[in-house]
Amino acid sequence: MTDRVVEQDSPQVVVPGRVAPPRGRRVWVARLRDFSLIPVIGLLLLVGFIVSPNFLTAGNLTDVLQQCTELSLLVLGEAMILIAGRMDLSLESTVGVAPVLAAWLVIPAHGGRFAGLGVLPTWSTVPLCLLIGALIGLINGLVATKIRINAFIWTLGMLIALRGLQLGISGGASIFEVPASLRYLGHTAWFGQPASLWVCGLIFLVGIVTLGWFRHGRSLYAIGGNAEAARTAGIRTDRVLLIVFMLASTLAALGGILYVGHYGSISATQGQGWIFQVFAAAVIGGVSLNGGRGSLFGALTGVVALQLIINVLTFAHVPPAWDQMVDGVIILMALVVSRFTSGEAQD
Amino acid sequence: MTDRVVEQDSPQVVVPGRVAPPRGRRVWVARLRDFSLIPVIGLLLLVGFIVSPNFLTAGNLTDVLQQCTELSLLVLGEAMILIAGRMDLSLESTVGVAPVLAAWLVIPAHGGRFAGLGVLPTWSTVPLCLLIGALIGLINGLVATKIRINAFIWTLGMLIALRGLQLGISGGASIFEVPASLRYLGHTAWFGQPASLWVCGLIFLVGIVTLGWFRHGRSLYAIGGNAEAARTAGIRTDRVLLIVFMLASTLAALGGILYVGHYGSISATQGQGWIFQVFAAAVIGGVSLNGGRGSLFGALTGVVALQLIINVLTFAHVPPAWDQMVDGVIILMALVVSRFTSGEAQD
Amino acid sequence: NRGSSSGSSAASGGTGGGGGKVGIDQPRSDSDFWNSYSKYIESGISSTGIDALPRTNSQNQITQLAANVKSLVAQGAKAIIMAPQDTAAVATTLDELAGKNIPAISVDTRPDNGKVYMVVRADNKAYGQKACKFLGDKLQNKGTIVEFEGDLASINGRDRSEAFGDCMKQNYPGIKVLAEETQWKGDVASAKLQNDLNQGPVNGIYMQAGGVFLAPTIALLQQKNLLVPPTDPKHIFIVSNDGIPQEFAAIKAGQIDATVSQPADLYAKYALFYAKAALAGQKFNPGPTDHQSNIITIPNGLEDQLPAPLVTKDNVDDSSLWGNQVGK
Amino acid sequence: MSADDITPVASATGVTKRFGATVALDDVGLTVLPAESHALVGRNGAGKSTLVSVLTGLIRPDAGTVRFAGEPAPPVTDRAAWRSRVACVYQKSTIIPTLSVAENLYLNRQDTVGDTRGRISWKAVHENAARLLGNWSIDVDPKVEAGRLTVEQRQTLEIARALSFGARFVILDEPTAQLDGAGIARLFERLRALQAGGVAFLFISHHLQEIYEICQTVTVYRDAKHVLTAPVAGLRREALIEAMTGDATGLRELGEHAGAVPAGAAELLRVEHLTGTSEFADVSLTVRAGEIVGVAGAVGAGAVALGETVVGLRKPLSGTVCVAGRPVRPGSVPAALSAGVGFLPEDRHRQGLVPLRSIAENLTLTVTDRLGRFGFVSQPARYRTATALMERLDVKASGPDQPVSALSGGNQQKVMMGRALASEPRVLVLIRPTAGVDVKSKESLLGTVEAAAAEGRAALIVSDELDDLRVADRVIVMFKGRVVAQLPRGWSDREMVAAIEGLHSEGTDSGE
Ligand SMILES: Nc1ncnc2c1ncn2[C@@H]1O[C@H](COP(=O)(O)OP(=O)(O)OP(=O)(O)O)[C@@H](O)[C@H]1O
Ligand SMILES: Nc1ncnc2c1ncn2[C@@H]1O[C@H](COP(=O)(O)OP(=O)(O)OP(=O)(O)O)[C@@H](O)[C@H]1O
Ligand SMILES: [Mg+2]
Ligand SMILES: [Mg+2]
Repeated sequence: MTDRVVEQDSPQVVVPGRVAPPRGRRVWVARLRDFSLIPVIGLLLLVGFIVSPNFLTAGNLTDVLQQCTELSLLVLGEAMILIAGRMDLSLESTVGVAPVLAAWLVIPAHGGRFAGLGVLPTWSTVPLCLLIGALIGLINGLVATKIRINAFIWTLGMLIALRGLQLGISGGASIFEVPASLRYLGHTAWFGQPASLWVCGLIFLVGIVTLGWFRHGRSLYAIGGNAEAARTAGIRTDRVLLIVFMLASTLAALGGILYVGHYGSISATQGQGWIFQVFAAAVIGGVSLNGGRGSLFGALTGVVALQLIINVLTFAHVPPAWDQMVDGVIILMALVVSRFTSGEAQD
Repeated sequence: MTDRVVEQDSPQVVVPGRVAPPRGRRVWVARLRDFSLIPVIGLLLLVGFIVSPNFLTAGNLTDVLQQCTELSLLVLGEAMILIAGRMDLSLESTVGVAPVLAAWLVIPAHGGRFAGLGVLPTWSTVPLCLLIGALIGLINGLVATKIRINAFIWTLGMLIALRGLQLGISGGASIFEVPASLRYLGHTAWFGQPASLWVCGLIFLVGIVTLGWFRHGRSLYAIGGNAEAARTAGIRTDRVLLIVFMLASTLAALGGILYVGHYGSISATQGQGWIFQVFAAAVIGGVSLNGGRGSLFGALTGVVALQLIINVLTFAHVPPAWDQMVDGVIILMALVVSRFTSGEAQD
Repeated sequence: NRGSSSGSSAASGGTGGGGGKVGIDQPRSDSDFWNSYSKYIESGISSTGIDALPRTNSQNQITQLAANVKSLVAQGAKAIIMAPQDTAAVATTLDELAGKNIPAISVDTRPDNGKVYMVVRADNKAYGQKACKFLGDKLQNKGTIVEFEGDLASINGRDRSEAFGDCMKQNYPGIKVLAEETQWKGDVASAKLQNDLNQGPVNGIYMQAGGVFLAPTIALLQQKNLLVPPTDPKHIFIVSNDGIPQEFAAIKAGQIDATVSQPADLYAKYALFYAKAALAGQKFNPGPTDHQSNIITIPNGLEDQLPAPLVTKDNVDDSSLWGNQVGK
Repeated sequence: MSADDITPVASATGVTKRFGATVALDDVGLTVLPAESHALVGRNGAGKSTLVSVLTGLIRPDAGTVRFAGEPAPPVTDRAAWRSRVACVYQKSTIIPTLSVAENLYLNRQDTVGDTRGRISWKAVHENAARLLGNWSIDVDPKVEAGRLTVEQRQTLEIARALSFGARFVILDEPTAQLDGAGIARLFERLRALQAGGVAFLFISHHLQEIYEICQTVTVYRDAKHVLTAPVAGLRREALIEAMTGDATGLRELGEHAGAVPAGAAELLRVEHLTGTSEFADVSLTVRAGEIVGVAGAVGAGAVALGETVVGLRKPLSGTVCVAGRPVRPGSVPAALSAGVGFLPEDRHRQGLVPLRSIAENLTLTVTDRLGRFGFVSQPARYRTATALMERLDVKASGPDQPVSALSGGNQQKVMMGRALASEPRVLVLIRPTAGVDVKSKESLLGTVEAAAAEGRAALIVSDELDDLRVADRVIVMFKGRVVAQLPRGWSDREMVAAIEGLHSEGTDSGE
């Protein structure tokens, strides 16, 4: 973005009156940013506990976590894209369209309520779905890096077009007769806990480690911080961005798969409206919209905090007519708080 | 990848040795940007004419323009904010919440289906509605300039919270019994044409002249182009931004008033989902998401082009299941085209 | 049955015997219809003395519905009333409830899969058919009808569209139907109607949701001077769907001709009735009921098909219609 | 100074300004007399630009007062009043790239041009702008977007704008950093003319010879404190440098190592018939181990483009680049890096630093693959590497963890040099390595280059700063995209300037 370069002279937070704190402190502050939601989560648990005795139970907390799983994969993808200095709004449509397209290619044309093409074997549904996700990411990535259209507006267009594609193929109906393999992950349990929890946990672990300690992961921060500098330092920025877009969309497709298992069918509205939550979670989790800052751990705490807020609100019995408002106000408050804990002035 | 440095378009990347472009040509290109949709609109009119003999009639074209009016006011506001280098997503909620709040304050508590507070006289509904719009803009502006939270994420939160406020007050119902004054503008006709057309025309005229030929209007471009530099040139950037946010929200409230008159009630979903259209219209109309570039005339052609696309699609009888997809794909194509006519590489 | 379940109340689950809390989820708070429903539920709770947990709102999202049901169960609900807007994706939630022997009553929609104790809904196909018959007869099998469909993603909308379309094709082949998808949005409907009017005369309109389409349609027709009495050949016959008070007012004013009353009051009344019955362990059989409806068997349970009367100028003052009781 | 009775055009007394824990100005003062050219010098971070912000009303000092012509300064909110008293060319560009050149010239006063009532007359704006641009011999259409100007043209535009206000006091913060010799000469000519008309200047530069050329008085700041104010005429260069650095050792003469490159030294960089897209054509050169070769050229000569092509930032039309005998894939930075090229880009802000990240991360950005296996980046290894580089380059910072944006300009430039050296390259390509860096830092940076050459590396310095070129064993001079001369060590300034300006006749080409 144009003004980003201009501001590079005072990249820092030109809040007059700030200066680099002495050694050590600074690291601590940077860390603080990633952990700033931990006390908030603690507070939410406490409020929940006060509000209802049924809140602080293993069962409810597992449920809350499982409800996070699908969204968290999108947040993970979006956080990577944001750290690399771009955006992707179309993830919310990918959640729905990837499973629908995969099912359409696999389900036979006759016999069910939903007439697919049946051109591919049933076992291929899951890989197909992920592949479609990757393909969508490839398109977005190519447009962002080669044609160089602003990712925000392009992916906004993709959001509409992909949702339209899903509507067109499914006729707007939820698809119930999906191959069992598509349902497996979101449905089954491993070691007494939902498999989706294990899967997301593992993916986040890999993500956190990669972005924290591996060369390719670190390069996202360099690209988001100053793409031109990253390029002169020999980072293949376009290639990395392409891969990040593809990964994020693939994760969104995986989120779609978990959703299908979790709720039993490919819902016609699967993912619709999620992008608001995705951005809110990433930002209150400390990921900067200007790129170059944030961590996947922070993003994870963002998702969990948002889901806990909703859960606590349910237990607190906010009148139905007002709960969207309360939800919005709490997000706004979280933004203000995270503005000050991160100390980053945003333009 | 490698040719990015030499890429002509990013203004920062100035390579010594590159000679300034020949006189004249460039100016022409800049103009082109503002008028680039005119041929597209011509093409749409032609296609419409071929598709149906009823398309190119004064009646239909007036209808198309009237359907643009409410949206066009939002686009005008958004274009100003974008030119000044910010964003406001909450405009779409202001369209609904401002009339609802105004009606709530005015309509008496008893007698109708919708119980208001009735604390203010009926004549005040319209001014009140505009005032509420201005107030919302004030909040957004203050947050953007003083607390300095990224406008995108903040107004995303506001979008949710304001929509929630509307739901809470209206109970989710459309409000039918609105004061006649609230309905007047969107409903009446002046000199044989809908009043809303005259109003919007006038506002756009004022806007185009202000942004083109007045210092205060020009300062938006300076702020969007390089806020720091604008400040050194003596422009009160924060104040200007504040005013722009307030103006945009007031225009959105006015759009809400036109809507109420046009469609006869305060709809529960008034404005919902519009922000996509607003951004699409502004961007294909040549307004840069990076700030500092674009014109209100261009934005206006953007709205008209979008509405014409929808109109032509209706006349062409695209199957309902596919029209959202077709709509999305056309927007994407428009983005690609405007990327090349504007010649601006976007990051 | 899910491997993972909310364990907190599994132990306390069991065959509901006589009493217990009822959990009620409201599908959305942004429509006239559902807000009326919500009011009837409220008054129904106090008049029947049902022990209801505070209601939740799933904002038209299945994920939210699933989460709400879990929290209701965690709070000790022994019966659940819901109105799943996504009839396919609710299956797992229903399975879970079945696993805990918690009966589920589904209002307005019929879940595709998963056990339900009772579906309480009006027959959406009948809505479409009634509107079709009314319009077809009035237009005498000729002319053009614009149909405002809802959202493709809405099953009730699809049911109405299908029934209306099939009926028209079979019984009134002389009538041309322009089906317009509107995403339940008034401005979209208005714009499309405007286009259709520009393409030639329109003789009838079927709108699938009065709450959304009524005001924009009347406003547009007024602007175009098309709001004329039935005696005028330019008159457009309008059938709406919902049965809200504003539609009744419009019928009385001669602005529209009929509406199909979607019984919000009966939805609430019988949802609570069946919840109570479920807690008492009552069983129902298919067949006619004492309240002019019919219970039919569906693959995953039973469905009580409530009557949905067609309201015209002749019966618009009938005080038994729910729309006439609002605000009284 | 015997001017006690003259009212100064501007004076600052007791000015203190803190940024958090940093004291940027500590009780400093400055007095500029009418028609005086007053130099302000000091090392990077001494507080010069901060004083400029105070003097132009951009920031309010924590303590102290500013007066113009004896009157107290207006409140900081009244920008118009400030602008009527002082005009300024800021160190940071204040050109708005998306607006036309004409509008930039009359920014926020467009409606004062021509006789219009509140409305802007674009015709008048364009006409007046064309006239002004003509005066400054900036040959561009005033309607062109300013973002399309070259860096030099933009700098000239800033200067033209500042001088067009008709203010009696003008501040120029490092105006010459982006200009080539001819541009500087033009600027000085104009300054002298204005000065003769009674305009006073505050002039900031890291090029001390410029101070001697046009200033009468010099003020030195060091570590946010005022050190000295004296007439330029009586002040020896050594004394000035000592005042700036607080160190009596003075500067080492550059280019003194002068050990001739051994005849048998391996040829590490060979460029053959390299032709850029439009910037330069058919350039061939070689650099041997231990050799430093300078490439000089004015703005537009294609020297920078040549450097960027060698490191893969640009793709050439034709020609080859070989490192240690092996051809490098053209147009690929990673290929150049792995072939053993270290690179210091022209603009550290745009192409070099990742401002949010730590010094350590910036220093090791190009060598992450060496800090651990399988892409793993070992933090201890990163710290070790970074600490070693910081010591070697004498980077002043609180530690490798500090964000690089918190460093002063000179230290940031050292980090860039460290990044170029981190990969232990065989060939160093440095583009304007000492831009905006103070004299002391410049010396130490160039010293590093000499040390690297002494270790057996080859270095290519692309620059038009004579000081940079002094360390080179020979200098290749480019003009309008072609090599026009080669000067061995020992050239005189005049000779070099003439060559850079294209006055060197073909015949004097003094190759080996
Ligand atoms: N936004 C709205 N405002 C007013 N009334 C609405 C709105 N949306 C729907 N309705 C009315 O409420 C009734 C039920 O609403 P609902 O949203 O459940 O539609 P539906 O077609 O039943 O959807 P689904 O199939 O998802 O259940 C519909 O008959 C419609 O007339
Ligand atoms: N906005 C700011 N926030 C925090 N610190 C600042 C800010 N502006 C300047 N500083 C600090 O104040 C000190 C003085 O900076 P200043 O820019 O005045 O130096 P300078 O003498 O102009 O240096 P140079 O020669 O590199 O231009 C530096 O340590 C700098 O880091
Ligand atoms: Mg429904
Ligand atoms: Mg400075």
